[in-house]
Amino acid sequence: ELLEQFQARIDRGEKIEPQDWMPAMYRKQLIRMIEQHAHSEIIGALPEGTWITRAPGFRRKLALMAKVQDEVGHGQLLYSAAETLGKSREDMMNDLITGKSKYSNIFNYPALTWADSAVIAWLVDAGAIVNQLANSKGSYGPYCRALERICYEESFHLKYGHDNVVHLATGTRKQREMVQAAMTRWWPPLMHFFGPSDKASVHSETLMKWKVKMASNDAMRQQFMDMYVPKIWDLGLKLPDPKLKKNTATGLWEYTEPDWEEFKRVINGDGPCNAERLAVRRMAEENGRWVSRAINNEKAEHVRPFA
Amino acid sequence: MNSIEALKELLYKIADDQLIIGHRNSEWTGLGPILEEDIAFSSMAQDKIGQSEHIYNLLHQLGEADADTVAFTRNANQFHCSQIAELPIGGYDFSLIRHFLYDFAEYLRFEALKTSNYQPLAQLAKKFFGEIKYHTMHANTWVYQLGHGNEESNGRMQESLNYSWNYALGMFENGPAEEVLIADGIFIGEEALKKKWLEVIIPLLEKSNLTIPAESTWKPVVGGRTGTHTEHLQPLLSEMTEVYTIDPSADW
Amino acid sequence: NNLLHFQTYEVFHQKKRGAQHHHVGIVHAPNPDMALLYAKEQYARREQTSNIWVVPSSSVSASEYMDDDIFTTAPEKLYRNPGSYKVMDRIQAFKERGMKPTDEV
Amino acid sequence: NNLLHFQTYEVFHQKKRGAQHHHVGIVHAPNPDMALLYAKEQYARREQTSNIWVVPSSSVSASEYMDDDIFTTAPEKLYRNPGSYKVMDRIQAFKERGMKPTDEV
Repeated sequence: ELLEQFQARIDRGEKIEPQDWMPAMYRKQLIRMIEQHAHSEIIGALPEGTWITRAPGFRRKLALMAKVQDEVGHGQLLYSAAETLGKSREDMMNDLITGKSKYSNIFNYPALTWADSAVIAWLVDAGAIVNQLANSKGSYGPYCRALERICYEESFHLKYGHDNVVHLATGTRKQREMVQAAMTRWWPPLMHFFGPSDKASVHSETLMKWKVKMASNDAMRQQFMDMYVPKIWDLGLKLPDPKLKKNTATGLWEYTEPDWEEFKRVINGDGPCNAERLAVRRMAEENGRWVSRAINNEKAEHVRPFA
Repeated sequence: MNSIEALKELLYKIADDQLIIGHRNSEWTGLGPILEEDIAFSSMAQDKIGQSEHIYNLLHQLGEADADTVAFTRNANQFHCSQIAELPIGGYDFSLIRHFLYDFAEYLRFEALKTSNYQPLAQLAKKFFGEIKYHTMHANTWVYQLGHGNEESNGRMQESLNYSWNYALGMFENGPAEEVLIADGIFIGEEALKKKWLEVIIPLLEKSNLTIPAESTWKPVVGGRTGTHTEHLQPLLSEMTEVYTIDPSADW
Repeated sequence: NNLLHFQTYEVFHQKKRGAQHHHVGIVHAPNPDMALLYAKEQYARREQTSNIWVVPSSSVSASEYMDDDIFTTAPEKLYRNPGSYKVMDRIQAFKERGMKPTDEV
Repeated sequence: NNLLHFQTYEVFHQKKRGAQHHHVGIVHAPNPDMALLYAKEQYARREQTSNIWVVPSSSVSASEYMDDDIFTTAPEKLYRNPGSYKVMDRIQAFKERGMKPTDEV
C-alpha cells in the first residue's frame, strides 16, 4: 500500500523528499547513482586541475580555476544530496578511495596537452549536461535541487570549453594540430561515456520506473552526437570513426560499435590513470587528517542533513 | 626616482605578489583537506589572480605592456614579488600560516591605499577590500582553531610560523621608491605598514597560543623586490608559461 | 566513526536586505564560523548576496509532510482569504434595487 | 508571565515538494514540538504548505550585515558567466578565409 502511494506520487510528477517512506531498492539505487556522480565530479577535477598552473593568459587561467572549483563544489552538492539518504560523506569517500565505488570511466585517461583540457571542458561537460538535464526532472527532491544549481553553473563550463576549442581550431597551425590530436584521442572515451546500450545495463529498467534514471544510455548518446558532432565538423575537425554519419531516413547516428571490452577493463581499474587518480585523492585525505583531527569536536552528533 | 617610476615600482610589487601567491595557492585545487576548504582556498586564489590582472592593467595604462605579456613573458629576475609568495605550498600548516601573515599585510596595504592620491589604485583598493577582508577572516579562523586544536596542530603551526617569519618580514623590504611614494601621498611606506601589521597580528597569534620569534633573531629575507629570488620562482614561471610560450603569436 | 568531514549545517541565503532567507543546501564544518565562511564560497559564488544563516542540522525540527491531510485544505477554507469577501457586488445590487430590504423587493 | 520560559524559533516553510524551504517568521514556544504546532497554526493556514522546519533562534549563526562587502565582487567575475563567451564571429571569419590557420593566411 505504501509502495502504491509512493509510485502514485512519482507518476503525478511530485518529488520524493528525505522524510518520505521509500522502497529500500529506491534508496540504494539513488545513493549508488548520486555517489558515482559526486565521485566523477571530484575525480574529474584532477586531469583538468593539472592545467590550472599552465593555463595561457589571465582569461583562461581564471576561467579554468573557476571551472575546477565548480566541479569540487558540484561534488560537495551531490555528496550532500546523497547524505539525506543516510550514507555519510566519510563512508562515500572511503568507498571511492578503496575502489569499491566507481566514477565516470572517462577520467581514467590522461589530459596530455592543453588542447586535451579544452576538449574535456567542452565535450565531457557536454555529455555530463545531457545526463544531468535528464536527471533534473527525476523524482528525488534534494538531487533535483542540487542538479538545478549544477546545470546553471555547467552552462559556463560548456561555453568556456567551446570557446577554448574554437580558439585552437581557428588559430595557428600548431594550435590546430594540437586540438585535432586531442579530438582524435578523446573520441573513443566519449563514445564510452554514456555506458553500454541498455540491454546490457542491469539497472536501467527499475531506475526508469522510479524516475531515478530518465533516459536510456543510447538515447543520451544519440542526443549528444546530434548536438555536438555537427559543431565539431563545422570547425573542420575530423573524428576517428569512418562509419560515423547521421542516417537521415531513421534520424539516428550510425557509428562503429565502441569497444566495450576496453571499457570494462578500464572501469575495473586497468586504465592509464586509475591508480594515479585514487592515489591523489588518498593523499589529499591523509594529508588533511591532522587538520580534521585537530578541530573535530567529538560530541558533534552525526545527523542526516535535511534537504 | 621620479613619481611615475616610483608608482610603477609599487604597482609591480603588489601585482607580482598577488599573481605568484595566487598561483601557488591554486595548486591546492582538488587536493584540499576537506571539500569545503578546497572550494574556499581555490576561490581566494582566484580573487588574488583577478586582483593582479587589474593592477597589471593599471601598469598598461602607464605605458607598460598588456597584462598577459607582462605576466607571461618575464623571467624570475624581472619579478618584484617578495620571496614568501614564491615558496612551494608545502603542508597545509605552512600554506595557512603564509596565508595569515601575507593576507593581513595585504589587508592593511589595501586599507592604506583606499586613500591614495593615485585615484585608479584607490578605487581598486576599495573594490577589492571586501575580498581581502574575507581572506583575513578565513586565515584568522584557521590559525585560531589549529592553534587551539591539539598538541600536534599547535606544534605544526608554531613550526611553520618560525620558518615563515623572516620571509614575511621580507614583504616590507624598503626600496628606492619609498620617499617619493610617501611625499606624493600615494602610499604610507613599508615601515609604517609593517608597524600596523605587527600591532594587528601579534595579539591574534597570542590568542591562538602561538608566539613570534624573539625580535633579536629577526633577519628579514630581502631581495625579492629587486629581482633576487629563491630557486623556486623560475620553475614556477616556466610551468606557468609552458603553453603560452608554445606559440607566443597565438591567441589562446 | 569520528567525523573526518565534520558536522553538517543547513545554509540559508538572502539576496537583498528584507528579502526572505532561502534554504540552499548544507556545508560540513567544524564550527559555525567556518560554516559561514564555507557557505559564502559554496552558495554565494555567483548570485547577489546580502546575508547568510547557518544552523546545525541537529537543531532543525521538521514537521511531517502535510500534503495528504488537513493542511492541504487550508487554501480551500475560503472564508479566511480576504479575496473571498466579494462585498462590492452585494452593495451594488442593494443600490440597484433602491436599497430595499431583500424581503420587500 | 509565562512568556519567560518560552524560547523563540525561526520558522521555515516549503510550499510544495521539490521547492526550497524559506523563512517566514518566528514563533514563541517552550519546546520544538510546540513550536511546530504553533508554526503550523500560524504559517500553514494561509498559504499552501507542504512542510515546516523550526529552529531555535539561538542556534542560528548569521553573517554580519557590516561584512556584506565580502559578497559584492562575486557577480562581477564575468569570466565565469556563460554570457561572456561569444564564438560565432570567430568561426565565421575562419570559414571566410578558407579555414586556413592564422599563420598561413
